Amino acid sequence: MTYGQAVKSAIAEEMRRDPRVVLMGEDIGHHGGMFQVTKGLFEEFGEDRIIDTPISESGFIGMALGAALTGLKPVVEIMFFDFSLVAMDQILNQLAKTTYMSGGLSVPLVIRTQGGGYKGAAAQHSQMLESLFLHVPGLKVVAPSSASDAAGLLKAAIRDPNPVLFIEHNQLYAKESDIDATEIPLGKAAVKRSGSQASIFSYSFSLTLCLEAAEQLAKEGIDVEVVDMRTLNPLDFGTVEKSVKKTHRALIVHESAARCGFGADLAAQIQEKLFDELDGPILRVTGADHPLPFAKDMEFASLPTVDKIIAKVKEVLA
Amino acid sequence: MTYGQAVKSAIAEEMRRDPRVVLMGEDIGHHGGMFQVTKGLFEEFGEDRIIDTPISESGFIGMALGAALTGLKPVVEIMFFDFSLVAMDQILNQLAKTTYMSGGLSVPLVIRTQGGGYKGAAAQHSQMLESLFLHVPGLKVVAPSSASDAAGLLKAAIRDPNPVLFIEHNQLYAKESDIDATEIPLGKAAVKRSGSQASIFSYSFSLTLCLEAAEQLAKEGIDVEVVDMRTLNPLDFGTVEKSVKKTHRALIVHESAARCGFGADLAAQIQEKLFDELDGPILRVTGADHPLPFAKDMEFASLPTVDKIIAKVKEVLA
Amino acid sequence: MSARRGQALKEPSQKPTLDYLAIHLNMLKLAKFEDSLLEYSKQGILRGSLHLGQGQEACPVGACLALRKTDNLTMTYRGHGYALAKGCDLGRMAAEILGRKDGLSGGKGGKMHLFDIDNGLLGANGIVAGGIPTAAGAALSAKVLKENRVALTAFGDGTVNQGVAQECFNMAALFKLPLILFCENNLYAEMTPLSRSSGNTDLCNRMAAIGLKTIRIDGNDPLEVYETVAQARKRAAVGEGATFIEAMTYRTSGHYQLDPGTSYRPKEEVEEWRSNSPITRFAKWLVSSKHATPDQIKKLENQADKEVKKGFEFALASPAPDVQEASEGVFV
Amino acid sequence: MSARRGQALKEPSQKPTLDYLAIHLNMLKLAKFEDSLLEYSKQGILRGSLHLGQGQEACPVGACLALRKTDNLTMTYRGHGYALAKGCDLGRMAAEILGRKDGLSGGKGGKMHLFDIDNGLLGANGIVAGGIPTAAGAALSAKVLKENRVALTAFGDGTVNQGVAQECFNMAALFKLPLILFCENNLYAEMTPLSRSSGNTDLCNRMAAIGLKTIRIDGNDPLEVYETVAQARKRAAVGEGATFIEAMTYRTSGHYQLDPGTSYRPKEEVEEWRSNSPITRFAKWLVSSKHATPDQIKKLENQADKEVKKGFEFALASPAPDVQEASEGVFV
Ligand SMILES: Cc1ncc(C[n+]2csc(CCOP(=O)(O)OP(=O)(O)O)c2C)c(N)n1
Ligand SMILES: Cc1ncc(C[n+]2csc(CCOP(=O)(O)OP(=O)(O)O)c2C)c(N)n1
Ligand SMILES: [Mg+2]
Ligand SMILES: [Mg+2]
Repeated sequence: MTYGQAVKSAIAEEMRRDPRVVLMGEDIGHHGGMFQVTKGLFEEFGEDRIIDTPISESGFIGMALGAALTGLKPVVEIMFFDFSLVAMDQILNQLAKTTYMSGGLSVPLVIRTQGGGYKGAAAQHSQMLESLFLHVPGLKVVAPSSASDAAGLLKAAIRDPNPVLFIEHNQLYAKESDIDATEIPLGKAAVKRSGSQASIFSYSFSLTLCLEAAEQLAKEGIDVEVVDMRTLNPLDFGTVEKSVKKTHRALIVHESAARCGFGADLAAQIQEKLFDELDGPILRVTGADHPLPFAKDMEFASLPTVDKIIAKVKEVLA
Repeated sequence: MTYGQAVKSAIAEEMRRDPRVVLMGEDIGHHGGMFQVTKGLFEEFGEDRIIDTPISESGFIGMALGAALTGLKPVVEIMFFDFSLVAMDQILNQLAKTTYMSGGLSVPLVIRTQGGGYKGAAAQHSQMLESLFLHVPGLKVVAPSSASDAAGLLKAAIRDPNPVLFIEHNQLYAKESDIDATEIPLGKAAVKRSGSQASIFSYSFSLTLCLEAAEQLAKEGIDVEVVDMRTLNPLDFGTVEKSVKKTHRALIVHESAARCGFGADLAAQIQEKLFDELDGPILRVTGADHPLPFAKDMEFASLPTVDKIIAKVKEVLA
Repeated sequence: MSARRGQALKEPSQKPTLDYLAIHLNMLKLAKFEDSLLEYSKQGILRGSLHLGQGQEACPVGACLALRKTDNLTMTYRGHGYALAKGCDLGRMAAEILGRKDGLSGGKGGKMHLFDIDNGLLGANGIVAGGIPTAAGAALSAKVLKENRVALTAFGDGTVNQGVAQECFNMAALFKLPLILFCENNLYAEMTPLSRSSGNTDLCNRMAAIGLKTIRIDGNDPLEVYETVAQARKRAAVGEGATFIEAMTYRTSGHYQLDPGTSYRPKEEVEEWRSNSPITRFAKWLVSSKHATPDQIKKLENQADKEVKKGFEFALASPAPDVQEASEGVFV
Repeated sequence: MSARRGQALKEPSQKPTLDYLAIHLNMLKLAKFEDSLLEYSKQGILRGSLHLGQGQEACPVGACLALRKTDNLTMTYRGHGYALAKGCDLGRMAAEILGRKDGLSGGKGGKMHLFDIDNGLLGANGIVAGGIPTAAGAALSAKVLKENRVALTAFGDGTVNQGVAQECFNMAALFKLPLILFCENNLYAEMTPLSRSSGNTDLCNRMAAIGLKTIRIDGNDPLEVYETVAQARKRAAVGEGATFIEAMTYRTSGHYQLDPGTSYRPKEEVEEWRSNSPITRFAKWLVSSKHATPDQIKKLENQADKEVKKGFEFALASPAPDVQEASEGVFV
């Protein structure tokens, strides 16, 4: 099953299981979604539960909050991660804060979106913006790298009584893997490759690049561990700690920009809590600190690649 | 002169100097601003240059971009930093990216705002959100801690051919200091107190707490250096490096949340580039990773205080 | 702007079995509640800025009277009246506003964030228009779940210019949501008069073109407010969709506690509205129409006083929240 | 929706000295330019998604003809036509879209971000409604600086429901901005018909209530588009404010290159509009009204072909940008 199909099957299963689950978004119903992820659901669940909206992200995401407070479990789609910026007040000032400000109301909703570059979509259709949603507290943030994680984590996200931002990656939609029907709890990282010389922490599409890099490094006799963070908030620092205590060297890889990014955050936490375990600085391979250029070579120069990861691992080991 | 007056005098001087400088914002003209920072300017410059707007931040910030591309130098006010979230697409997808995407157009505009807690304004009227604007590239970001820095940096910001986010702090408006008429270049940190045992990096209101903490620590015989970052992008890493090479111990203090915040970013950079200079982990005192609570004790428990800084310095030195 | 200010009140057209004295009592309680807030603010016991609804008491009291307990509501920083009128416990509200442990949100929310789900209250809001989508979403869930429930969101005249408000107005029309868009047009947004915020100052006209049913009413008459909201509720409940109500009113105080509210408004305007404030006018009408004696009015005032005092006593007796709770409760 | 589709074109009411053949040539160039883009996309030479304006050529060509070089313009991802018609060099545009060094932005912007300040072009945009404020701001600066300059922003029917669009519409009315709000109503936003996006499908009616002058026109008639925009420009330039133009049109292709555009639109509807596409219709009219011979039309087609080919030759000859330039140019 592909990653895209895995997302759909998780949604469908949850919708069958729980009549309170509804979908909202642009062209997700009649059309089945710009990436066909929700294709066929409209036919199965009808227009009461699959709500095509106008191009009013701020409005309909805020509506999802109101619906979540009054009996529904909305799964809302933002077509491109970049478009989340038109709805930041509703996401960060409203739905991320409601539980806390209200003294404990449950806000069971999921925002699904997809991001990522490598496709010639330039500066406004390629961004991975997860770090913005990690900085302002109040959302769980999930970014799966495989079909099976996508399915398992999305189920958990829909069942969670809290607002979850669920980040899919454009380059992963066609990726195949076996999936089983079980829910994967939020907040648990997964060691996707065990290794001894250095730890790579990553997630989403970048994680797959790390695995490829690890393969190639293995051929050179370099043995690295690859940890898929999967859930970015809450952070599974326990798994990070275990890995660092084993390898004493760390690399963090993500597609989003470096400054105030997830990698900066994790590096800061690792050195803070595990300073004496480190044999060298924690390094990063990240997206560049400039808008994403359109032309292909420039674009790839601005994003993580297998080659860059390999080179950086060698630096980490130097 | 107070910090608030310093901001006004810098605006007034630049408006006199350059007829292309205009102001836009809510109740900034006829009323003189919610914090009276622009009081009197309407009388001097008239309604052509001081434009009171409807409550349409996204719209008028975007208009400032268009105006900046066509001959004006708008200085736009967002009344509370929290409200910037309603305008994120215009700020981060549009004006931060225009220079790059266009292959070099100049976007001479300043967004002025004010943030900060310690005043019982709770979760939606207290946030310091600078890290969001550091993560998505394309803005210069300035956060002065004194009247004289405010005046000097604001002049530089208005003269800069790039978009600048200028962050004032509510708790600083009444703070007095002498100011001189000179511009302070963007991108330069300032050592506000020289010391030898540890370096504290901070900015905005938190910086003043650090200076107070340093005073008190001095009485206990602990000698710390306090560096005011002032401009958060571009980052003056040179000054950071010099200080760390001197003290070998670092603390970062800011009011915004820890995760993916400025401190995480700076800590990651310091350990990356100066690993061998460090005698211990870089620690942080930051705002808490939850929405700001309203009740006073809870609020202060969620924000940097002099006591917390003193305690953390001792940890850094331990 | 044809606010029917100053007009004599009339007996409501369809005589519902309304308890006029209770209406007056509710307005009095609200006014006295806010008087107390102002006093505590002056004394430094209440922290932060305070946005009073003085002069606008008929809106929340009339509107909430037409709603059921299960109906949902969102409002703004100027929304104490809605919370009270919707049935919120006065003491717990006061406790929240004073940052106490027994507050509605245990002191975490504060006065701009009053929640009380048991009474359908989905939050006051610090962001202009921030709560409109929440109410629209509650209306959506009522529709999807086929529950006999509507939602009302109260907001100001300046708020219609915030993008998200317009997005929701359109979706309210498009989806025929069981929603009441209750605009308290007090003629100013902070210090900005309507003529400097809206290209068309006829807000009903502007909203009708989105596809909403609209009606402009005297927002200082609790009976007219009640009747209008009751009608709108009926429409909403039977699937006829959303109504935009433009309630003409005026805040007799400033935008917030430090604003005298005089520098940007003509003195005569303020005076005129003040002399026609909902409470004054309704009291006069109660007496002149023989619904109450002056003595009864006096008694209501005393009763309001007493209830408000009792509420604040409760609040002041409540301890500060445990500091360690600050870091809890981001997630349930 | 009274699109005057299918109607026979009439001689323009006030005969301006228009070069009809040039208008046709411009539409042809645009169509052929987009044909080439589609071809390069199919061949994998052009990366990313591609939003064509096929069937809507009369809008950009007619509108830009009424503008001056110094007038400002913003448009959308579907905005190749505006760039070309506003005077952008075809070769440099093609180079940008193919990601080459000689592109308008040196290959950094790409097809959704066409800028050409020398021709007043302040950007295409990837965000729905994202460029509307930019144009409004250019109009504001013209007003403040008292320059004889207007701004036009082109956008689609679905875009009016994005909050920031409404914010700007209101400010355009309120500030009487020299702005032309040019809505290409092609009846669909992606796959969503107007009836599922706007509570009131009469967009002119909706926008008039904001305080804008509005007019609905046949957006497939370049002459009517020209005349309307020319009128709006005149109003704007003399301080009479903004005009909302609803140009009824239709994209005969899909939303983007991978969308056949058929699953969500009735076949007859597509067919009908296709047979009345601006180019077909205008060519017929040119001949029937004796403004051109069939032979002249043929020649124009050849000329368009040649110019477009030349442009793409230039673009394809241009090298890829230097990779190290990627990290430069965030600031000037
Ligand atoms: C997004 C946003 N922008 C600005 C503000 C500051 N602000 C608070 S109240 C207000 C005026 C609102 O006016 P109106 O809608 O008429 O309501 P009223 O206060 O008159 O009841 C403004 C601008 C805010 N809270 N949120
Ligand atoms: C904020 C935002 N939301 C969603 C999208 C995705 N999107 C791209 S085009 C489009 C439809 C726009 O429709 P319309 O305004 O009618 O213009 P048309 O494409 O028909 O020319 C949508 C929803 C986007 N680019 N930006
Ligand atoms: Mg008002
Ligand atoms: Mg359209």
